[in-house]
Parts: sequence; structure tokens; C-alpha cells
Amino acid sequence: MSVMPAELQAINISKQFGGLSALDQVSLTLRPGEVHGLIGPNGSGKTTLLNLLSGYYQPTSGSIKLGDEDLSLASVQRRAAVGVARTFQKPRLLPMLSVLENATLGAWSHSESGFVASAVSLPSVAREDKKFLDQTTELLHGVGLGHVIHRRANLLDHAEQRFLEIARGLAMRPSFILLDEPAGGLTTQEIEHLSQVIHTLRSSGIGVLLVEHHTDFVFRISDRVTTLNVGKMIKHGASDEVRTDPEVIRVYLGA
Amino acid sequence: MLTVIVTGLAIGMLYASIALVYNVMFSTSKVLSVTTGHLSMVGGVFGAYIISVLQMHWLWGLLGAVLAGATFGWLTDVLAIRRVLARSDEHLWLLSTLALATMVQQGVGLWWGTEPKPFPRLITQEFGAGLMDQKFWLPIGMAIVMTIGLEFFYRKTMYGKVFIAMSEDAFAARARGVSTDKIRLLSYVLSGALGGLAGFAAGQLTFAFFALGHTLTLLGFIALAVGGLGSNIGALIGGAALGLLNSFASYYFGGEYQQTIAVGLLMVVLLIKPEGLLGAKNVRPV
Amino acid sequence: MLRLTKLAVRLSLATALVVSATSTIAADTIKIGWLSSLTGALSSAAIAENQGVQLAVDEINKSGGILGRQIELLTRDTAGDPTKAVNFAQQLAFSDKVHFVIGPVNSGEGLAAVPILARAGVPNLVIGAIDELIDPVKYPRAFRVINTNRQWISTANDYAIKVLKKSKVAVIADTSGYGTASAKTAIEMLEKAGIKPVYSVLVDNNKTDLTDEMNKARAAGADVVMPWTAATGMLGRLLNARGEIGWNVPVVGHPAIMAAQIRQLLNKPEYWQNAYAAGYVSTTFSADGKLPERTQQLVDKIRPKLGGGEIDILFWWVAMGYDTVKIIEHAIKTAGSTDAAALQKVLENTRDYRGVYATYSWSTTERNGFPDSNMAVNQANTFKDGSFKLAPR
Amino acid sequence: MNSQTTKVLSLLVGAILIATLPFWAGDQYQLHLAALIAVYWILIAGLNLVVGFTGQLSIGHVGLLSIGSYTFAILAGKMGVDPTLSVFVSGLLGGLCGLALGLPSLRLPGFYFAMATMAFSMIVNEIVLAQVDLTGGGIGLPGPMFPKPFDSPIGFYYLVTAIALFVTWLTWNIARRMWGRAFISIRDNPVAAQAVGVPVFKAKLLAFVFSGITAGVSGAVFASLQSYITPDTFVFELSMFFFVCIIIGGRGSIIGPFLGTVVLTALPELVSPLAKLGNFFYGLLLLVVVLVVPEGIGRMFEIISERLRPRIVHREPITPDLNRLAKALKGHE
Repeated sequence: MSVMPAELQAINISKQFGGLSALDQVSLTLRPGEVHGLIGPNGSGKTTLLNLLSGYYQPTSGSIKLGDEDLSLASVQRRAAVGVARTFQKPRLLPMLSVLENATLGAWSHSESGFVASAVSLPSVAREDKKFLDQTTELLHGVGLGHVIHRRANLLDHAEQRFLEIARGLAMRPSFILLDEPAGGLTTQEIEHLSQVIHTLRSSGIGVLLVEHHTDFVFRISDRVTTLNVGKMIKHGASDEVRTDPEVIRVYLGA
Repeated sequence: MLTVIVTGLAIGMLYASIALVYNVMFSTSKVLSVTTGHLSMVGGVFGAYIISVLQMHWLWGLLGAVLAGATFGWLTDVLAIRRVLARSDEHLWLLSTLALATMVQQGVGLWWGTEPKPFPRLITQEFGAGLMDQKFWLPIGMAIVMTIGLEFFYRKTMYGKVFIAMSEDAFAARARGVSTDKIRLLSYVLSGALGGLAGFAAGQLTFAFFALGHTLTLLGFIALAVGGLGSNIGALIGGAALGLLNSFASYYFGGEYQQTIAVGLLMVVLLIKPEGLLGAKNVRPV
Repeated sequence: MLRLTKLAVRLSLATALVVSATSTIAADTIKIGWLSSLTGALSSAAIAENQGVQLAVDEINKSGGILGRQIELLTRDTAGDPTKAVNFAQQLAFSDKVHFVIGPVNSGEGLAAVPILARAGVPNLVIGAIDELIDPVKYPRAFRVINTNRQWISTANDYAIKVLKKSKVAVIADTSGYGTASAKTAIEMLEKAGIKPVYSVLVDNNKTDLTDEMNKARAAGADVVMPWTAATGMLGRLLNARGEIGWNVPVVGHPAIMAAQIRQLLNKPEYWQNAYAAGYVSTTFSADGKLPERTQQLVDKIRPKLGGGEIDILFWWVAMGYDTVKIIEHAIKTAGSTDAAALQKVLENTRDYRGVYATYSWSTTERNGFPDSNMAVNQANTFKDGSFKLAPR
Repeated sequence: MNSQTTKVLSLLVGAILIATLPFWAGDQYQLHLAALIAVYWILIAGLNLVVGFTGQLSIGHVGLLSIGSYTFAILAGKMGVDPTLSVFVSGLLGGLCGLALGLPSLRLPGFYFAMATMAFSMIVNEIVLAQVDLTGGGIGLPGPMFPKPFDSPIGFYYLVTAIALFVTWLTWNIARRMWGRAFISIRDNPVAAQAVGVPVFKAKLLAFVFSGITAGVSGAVFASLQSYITPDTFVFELSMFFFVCIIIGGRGSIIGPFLGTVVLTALPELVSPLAKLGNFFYGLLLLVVVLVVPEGIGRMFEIISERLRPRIVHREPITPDLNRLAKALKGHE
């Protein structure tokens, strides 16, 4: 990859809902091929920051940049097109479709077949669709859902739904993937599989933002960690540096 | 000219009352029910049946209309809303209320006949009363009484406050021990009664006609959308605007384009100010 | 996964459903299709005509049927919907294979069904009034029993212009197929007689208040109001509006002005004064209060069937219904068979066939059987047993 | 026999049945009924993308049908334009009106959109009634026949069946590929649709315009089948009928709504008391389906069969195949 891969940056981001200030002057940089943990107690603004990065909210002040492109006001669809994928705290899937169909939906931005071309089923459309389906099958086997590829999504258990949403994100061939509390409700063995998957993503050059309140899991696999409290950034740095920081411990163990 | 204003205002107040009924139902269930217009139609038909066919006193007619509306409101909640709200799919309640509304409209058509039948005089009054004729002032009076009544109900009575609590945040209300199902059922029975009342009051203007259901649902909705969802004053303004626009248009350009003009007004307002004149902006999606 | 075999089962089940409608084979009965709009907006005429049709069929069957064959009446309620009329016309012609079809009643449905029956070659007694329903070339087997719209309009126009000596006419019609066609014909015929209508409007027959229209007509200086609609509701509201704005202008127009339903719709009985309508000699009381002899016979025969009391429906509808079946009887008896071509030939040569409602004559070129001489103008509020007194000359 | 061959086999059986229908159909009335089903299916197949797949509740498609019918009757009838060309123009105009209706209303929430479509069909009826010299107003217009091979009932049946199969093929191609998944994502989870980049408004509009085109074409052949059209022909009941066929047949499938159309068209004609009930019957059917089996009767067979012999869903643990994942991720660049 000749060109230096672009970074996803949030610069002095603030977000107010009416009087309530959810985020106050927060900055965060997400580099390709790096796992960046984002922790903080409930209501600290973690999900708000994630929603700002993924385009569901517009910042009140500050900006979001991908390389030199300013994404602050870009639509969710625009961010998907430039390679910013995300998962949700409560997986948002299509219950009536199979696992394979759900995951293949992720490849939407890369599909060139227009509505009319699809209607008359041009060979290019058929070829492209086959390519997407094959790639997604590989991804699904990769994340460990090989055994349920043709099962309808509403028959999946909680863990399978989480991994399916990750697979859908990967089908978007993202440069960055923002995971919203992926470890929630998983068994320790499943969390182990999750960290292996995240390591594989990192080694293949994808930048991973990990929003979690399973702090030991985050510290174990993150390169760098940012801690938020009441909408402000209180510590940012290497994983073990942040783990031993008195301020972070105070916030987590409670005054 | 004056007759055009008075007729416009009178029919406008019927649309306003239906918009009020939409608000009452929406406050507790976040559902805009297709049966709203049919409540008034049922009120009008039952009122006419009791007074003209059964030859009973108009008070019985009024009671019959309100009861019929209330029962229909109760049916709407039990059949079309309760089981469907349990499933989160947004469109289902739209399908179930449309189904119930169509059944009621056709059922009334088969029973009451398909031609508009005249609505009896309520207060003994000369027919040639022109502008002072009761058929104009009953709906106008009814709409004003309803608005004041609702404001009083929301401000002063305990149930009223619970309604508002539920419309603000149903989840929080449930957390404080409010049985939301019971309250929603109550609000549908109340809105049924109000709808029946509005239909009864405007009966002499609209006649007792089975096909009124869908028309009133649409025109009541336009008054609601123009006035702004959730605001009772908005409903009055929206209803008046729609009524006056229709009567002026049909006087100057002939009656053929009634619906086109009404929907034209809706489209203009929705394009400029989607939440209507006084409506509340809706909150964050995710 | 056996999902797909279930698919095949479902598919064949559905198509089998379509096939299962085999018609009942009853070779010997004479099958008459009756396309009546017993429900829907303009159902009052069909309900009355149905009384006449049923009476005639029962009478004929009791007396041994036609040529020894009983009549099987297949009544289909089109509810005033042209799509249903087309479907039923197809069903009667091809599935039930009827020998004769009476109706449809309303013009809109007639325009849809008559061509279908013509293409199927089924003899059709037309009881819709507008002119477009009859064409000796396009619809050779369609014979009209009812008078034509032009006969109604010319009778009413002559009365308004020649007898009442009015010259500023206001034409008010409804937006249905019948109303639109009649307004156009009425205005044409008035202009041919040198009278330019001062006001004309098409109104939805469900519109609940006609005060606007009547005010505009008065402002335009009209001295006679001529309504053309079959909707009794709308006519009632027109007469109410006339009374409420205190405008004593004569109303001359469609026979429905004289329908009994109007009486219940009027806010005051006297609103029915100064209202006249095209009527028929057969349902007009003579000076000494007697009905024509054939009409009186039918009145006595049908009274018990209508509850024995006063007959509260327009009696010419009943008489016409009765005549349609008698005409079919006449045609089959004369032709000696139910063959469509033979029936067509018989009807084409029928001259002065005396029915109750009228005396009919058809020819190879004339499919409108109702003679001008049988028309009359009646006074609306002289309603008695469905018949009327002659309007003042 | 795996599912693939049974699928092809049953479609083949279906195709043969449809192709040979004129020869085993009882009489011309049933042929007329079959042609009517094909005409309705042309519209419903397009509407299925809007209601069944994208989940947009349009209850005003009778307006688009009447636009198609009147365009055809005016062009091919009054102005003597070649009927085949008139069908294309009717479809085009249907699409344009779909665009005109969709642009302002597709941004609105569910109920607003439903009301806007209902109002649209009322407006179309009003305009048709008012423009007497163009549309014949209340009198209506004759629906002209098609030229030589298609003027006979059997010829016409094959024409409309061919069009219906073509439209079905188009919708099948869309439904089974990326666009189909995008539509279903809009219906079931708009937030997820946005997340993967689906242009929600543009997709809804495309589906709506497509359904406008099919409604226009359906209107054209409907006018010819009916041989005469008046404003009373295009009643609200028809909008309800189209829409109920899809909901009852099962949303998100094509065969379900098709079976819904066949059954719902044939039933009132065969069971005459149902015809009198008309709208009441459709309302009752819709309410029962929405309350009991919202996925539609099509899926009911599956639900029952699953309940009869429940497949034991054995849970296998998730075991990621990391190097296959790495290869897949690398494969993209």
C-alpha cells in the first residue's frame, strides 16, 4: 500500500442535547492496524462519540476528519462509502433473511449494479453478486459462523448475532470498524474468540475502535486506550499506562 | 360571502374535533389510528338512527352516539392496538386499524344503507334560519367545548396528568406503577366518546352517511398535520384553515376540486414545516 | 427441505379453485340474467324494478312457464360498480349461458356491460336511459324498453318552455355517468330551441348542501331549475335548499323528483310544491282519478306483495320490470325457441306490443321501443300508489 | 431431491398450468377471470416491491391504475394511437406520476405516507370526474381492443400473461440480489440500512417509480379487458384489494402475494355472498392475518410444519477460522 493510510480523527468534538453537554472538547485518533480502546462508566459519552464518528449525530463544535476529508457533516451512508463500519450495542439485523444474506448486505457500497441492470439481470450483476456471496461466505467461516450460514437470522442466539454484525461490517471492506460493546453478554470463551478476531483485523490493517466497559478485556487487547468521564477525556495513552493511572482507577472504583 | 365563512368554519370545526381525537389517542399510544374518522361517522349514524328511526328524544340520541363511539374506541384498542403494540413492527398497527376501519365502514354501509340520510333537527328551530342555523353552530360550539374540556382534563384531573406522563415517557410512567395498558384503553374509550360526540354535533352538516369514515380520517388528519401533531390549539387552527379553504374554493371554483385543494394545503405545509405549525420536533433516532 | 413441494401443492390448489366453477347443467329451463344494482348509491330504481320482474316470473312459472319450460331468474347484484357488472355479464353470458339479460339499471354499468353482452350475442333488454347504450349495428341484440334520455329531457323542456313559458333555465346534474350525459344532452336540446341556459353545474350526488348552487342559479336570473339526476337524496336536498332560501322557482326534471323517498327527505312537506317531472301516461291519473285499466290491474296484483298498504315506490319502475319479462315471454313464444337470432328477428318485427308501462315498437333500424306518445308531465306532490296527476296545462 | 430441483420442478409445473390454462379452463368467463388475475398481478408484482419488500404502506395505487387506464383509453381509443405504443406511454406516465407522488411523500413517516397515497387516489378520481371533455367524466371511455392476434379472449390472455411473467421476472431479479436485500433492510431495520450505506430515500423512490410503471401498464391492459372504464370502476376497494393480497400472501416473497392475488380474485367471483360483503371481507381477512400470522399465509404453512415436527436446533459453539478470515480480509485489497 503505497500511500500512508489515512487516520480517522475526532478533533475537539463537543455535543450538546438541549442543555445537557454529552461531550466536551474530546479528541481521538484512530490509526489503521491499531486497536484503540474507549472506556468510561455509563453515561460518560462513549456511545455519543461513536455515533458522532459514524454519522448518526452532527457535532455541536469540533470536526471529524478521515485523512484530509472533513466528515463532520457527512451522512452515515457517505461514511460507509469511505470505509467506516460500525456495530450496535443491540445487534440490528434483518430477522427474515439468512445469515449469509444479512452479511452480504454489507457489500452494498461496493456494488455497481444499478436498479435497471439488476432488474434485467445483466451478467455483470450475476457475477458481482456471486463474488460478494463467496467473499461473505469466507468472512462468515472466518468469524466462526460457518455452521449457521443458511439459518434465518431470528433463530440465532445472542453471541451469533454479535459475530454476524461484525461479519456484515467486514463485508463493507472497511478501513475502520467501530465496535459498540461487542463483549456484552458473551461467555469468557466467546470473548477469547472475539479478541482473536480483533487481532486478525488489526494485523490485516483495519483500525478498530473498541467501546467497552469490560475494562480488563480492553486493556488486554488494546494498543492505546482513551478514558472518558462525564463527557470529558481524563486519560489517553498506551494500554498499561492508562491501566495504572490513579485518576482512571478513582473513576472506576468510585470515590 | 358570510355564509361561505360560516359553513367553512362549521365543517372546519368538525375536522378540528377529529384532530383533537387523534391527539388524545396519539398521546398514550404513539399511534395515529385510521379509525379516528370512523368514530365520528358512527356517532352521526347511531344518533340519527336513535332519533329518526326509533323516534326517541335527542338526548338519547346523544347518549347513543357517545356510547357507540366509546365502544368503537374500546374495540379499536382491544382488537387493533393492544396485541400489535406488543410487537415493535411500526407498520402493524397501521394495517390493523385500516382493517378495522374498513370493516366498520362497510358494516355500517350494509346496515344503514349506502345513501346519505338526513340528520334530525336537535333544537326546534325554523329551517330558514340562514346563518344562525344550528347546523353551523353545534359543531363550532362542540369543538370549543372539547378543547376547553381537554385542557381542563389534562391540567386539573389526576387521569389527565397520567395521560401527559405517559405521552412524555411511557417507560418512566410504567416504572412508577402506571398500568399503561389500562390508561391507553381509557384514552381510546375517551377518544371514541369524543369522536362520537363530534359526529353527532356535525350530523346536520354531514348527514348520516357510511362513506364519511375514510373522508373524515383523511381530512381530520390534514387538520392535525397542518396544525401540528400533539397540539390541541394547532388542531383548531388546522381545522379552521382547512374548512375555510374548502368552502372558499368550492364557492369560487366549483365543488369538483375539494379534495385536491385540501391535500394541496397538506403537501405545502408538510414541505415547509413537516412538524406542522405548532407540532413538537421529534427526538433522536438512535 | 420439502418447502418447495408444498409450493407446488399450493399452486395447483389455487388454480383448481378457479376451475371448480362448473355451471349447473339444467338444459330445459329458460335462463334469464337480471343485472340489478340492489345495493350501492342508485339502488332505489333497481329495488322497485325487481318487484315487477319477480312478479312476472312467478306468474309465468305458475301458469306453466313459456313453451312448457320454467323460467330460471339469475339475479346478480352489481352494487352499481361497473367492474362487477362486467364480471357478472361475462359470468351470465359464458358460464351460466343465459338466453336473455335484463339490465344493467344504471348508465355507468350499462356502458360497461352492454358491449360484453353484444359480443357474446346474448339478447339484452336495456333499461338504462342514456343514448350511447343503443346502436343497431354495434349491438344488434340490444333492445331498449325504457324511454330514452332525450324523451325525458324533451318532455321536460317542452313543459318548461311551452307550458310554463320560462326562458332562463338553470341545469343542475350530478357527476355520475347519467348526470354528465343528461346535462350535455339537455343543454344541446335547449340551445336548439333557442334557449341558452343561464347557469349549469355538475354536483357530486353525495354533496350534503346545495344552497350554494341554488344561490348562484338565482343570482344568474334563472326562472326555472331543471335537475338531471337519479339520486333521490340530492333532489331532496335541492328542494330543501330552494325552500330555505325562499325562492319560489318551478323545478322541472328527472322522474326521481316524484320518488316517495323525497317526501321523507324534505324538511317541510310544502317544499314539494311547484315541482314537476317527466312521467308516463301509464302512471297518470285521469281527470276523474282513475288509472289506465292495465296499470290498475298490476297495482292490485302487486299490492299484497308490497305489504298491502299504500305503494310507496315509483310505480313505473315496477311496471317496466314486469314488462321486461313479459316481452321476453312474447319473444320466445313468437319465435318458438330460445335461439338468439330468432329472438332478434321477432323483436325487430314487433309493432305496438301492449305492455303495462308502455306500448312498444322496434324495427331493424330502431332499437328504442318506447313511443313519444306515452310520455307525460306529472305534478310531484300528487303522489298516490306510485302514480301522479297530470301537471297543470 | 434437494431443494433446488423441487423448486425448478414446481415452477415448471406452474408454468405449464398457466400456459395451457385456456384449454382446460371451463369457459370464457374463467378465461376472463384468469386474464383479470394476470392484469392485477402486473400491478401487484410491482407494488410488492414497495409494500412487501420496502415496507412502505401505499394504499393509493388505484389512482396509478386509473391513470394507466385513462391514458390508454384516450391514446388508443380517442386518438387512435397504436395500442402497443399506448401501453408503453401508459407505463411511462404511471412511472412519472409515481415519481410526482413519491418525491414529496416518501420522506414522511408511515402514517403520513399512507394518508398521502390515499389522498392521491381521491385526487385522481376528482380530476377524472372534472375533466369531462378529456376523460368523458361520469360517462367514461371505451377501452379499445388490441390488434389481430390479441383481440380474441385467448390471445388477450396470452398477452397479459406474458407481460405478467416479464414483470415477475424483473421483480425476481431485483428481489434475489443486492437491491432486494437493501429494500428488506429499509423495511426491517432502517438504521442498519443506513449503516451499510443504502441510500434509503433514493431506494424507496426507485421502488415506487417502478411500481408506478407496472401500475400504468396494468391500467392499460385493464382498460382493454374491461372494454369500458368509468370513474366508478376505480374505487378505494381496489387499493385495499391490491394491498391485502401482498400482506396476506406474505411480505418479502413473490410466490406468496401471487397466490394471494389468485385466491382473492377468484374467491369473490365463486362465492357470491362474498362479493356483496366486498370491503368488509378484505378488512376482516387483513385483521385476522395481521393479528394471527403477520408474516402472511404463505409463511403459515412453514410455521405449522415447523410446529408439527420441530427441527432440533443444535447449538454449535462459534469457532473462528482465523487464517481463513485473514485471507478473506487480504483478498479484498
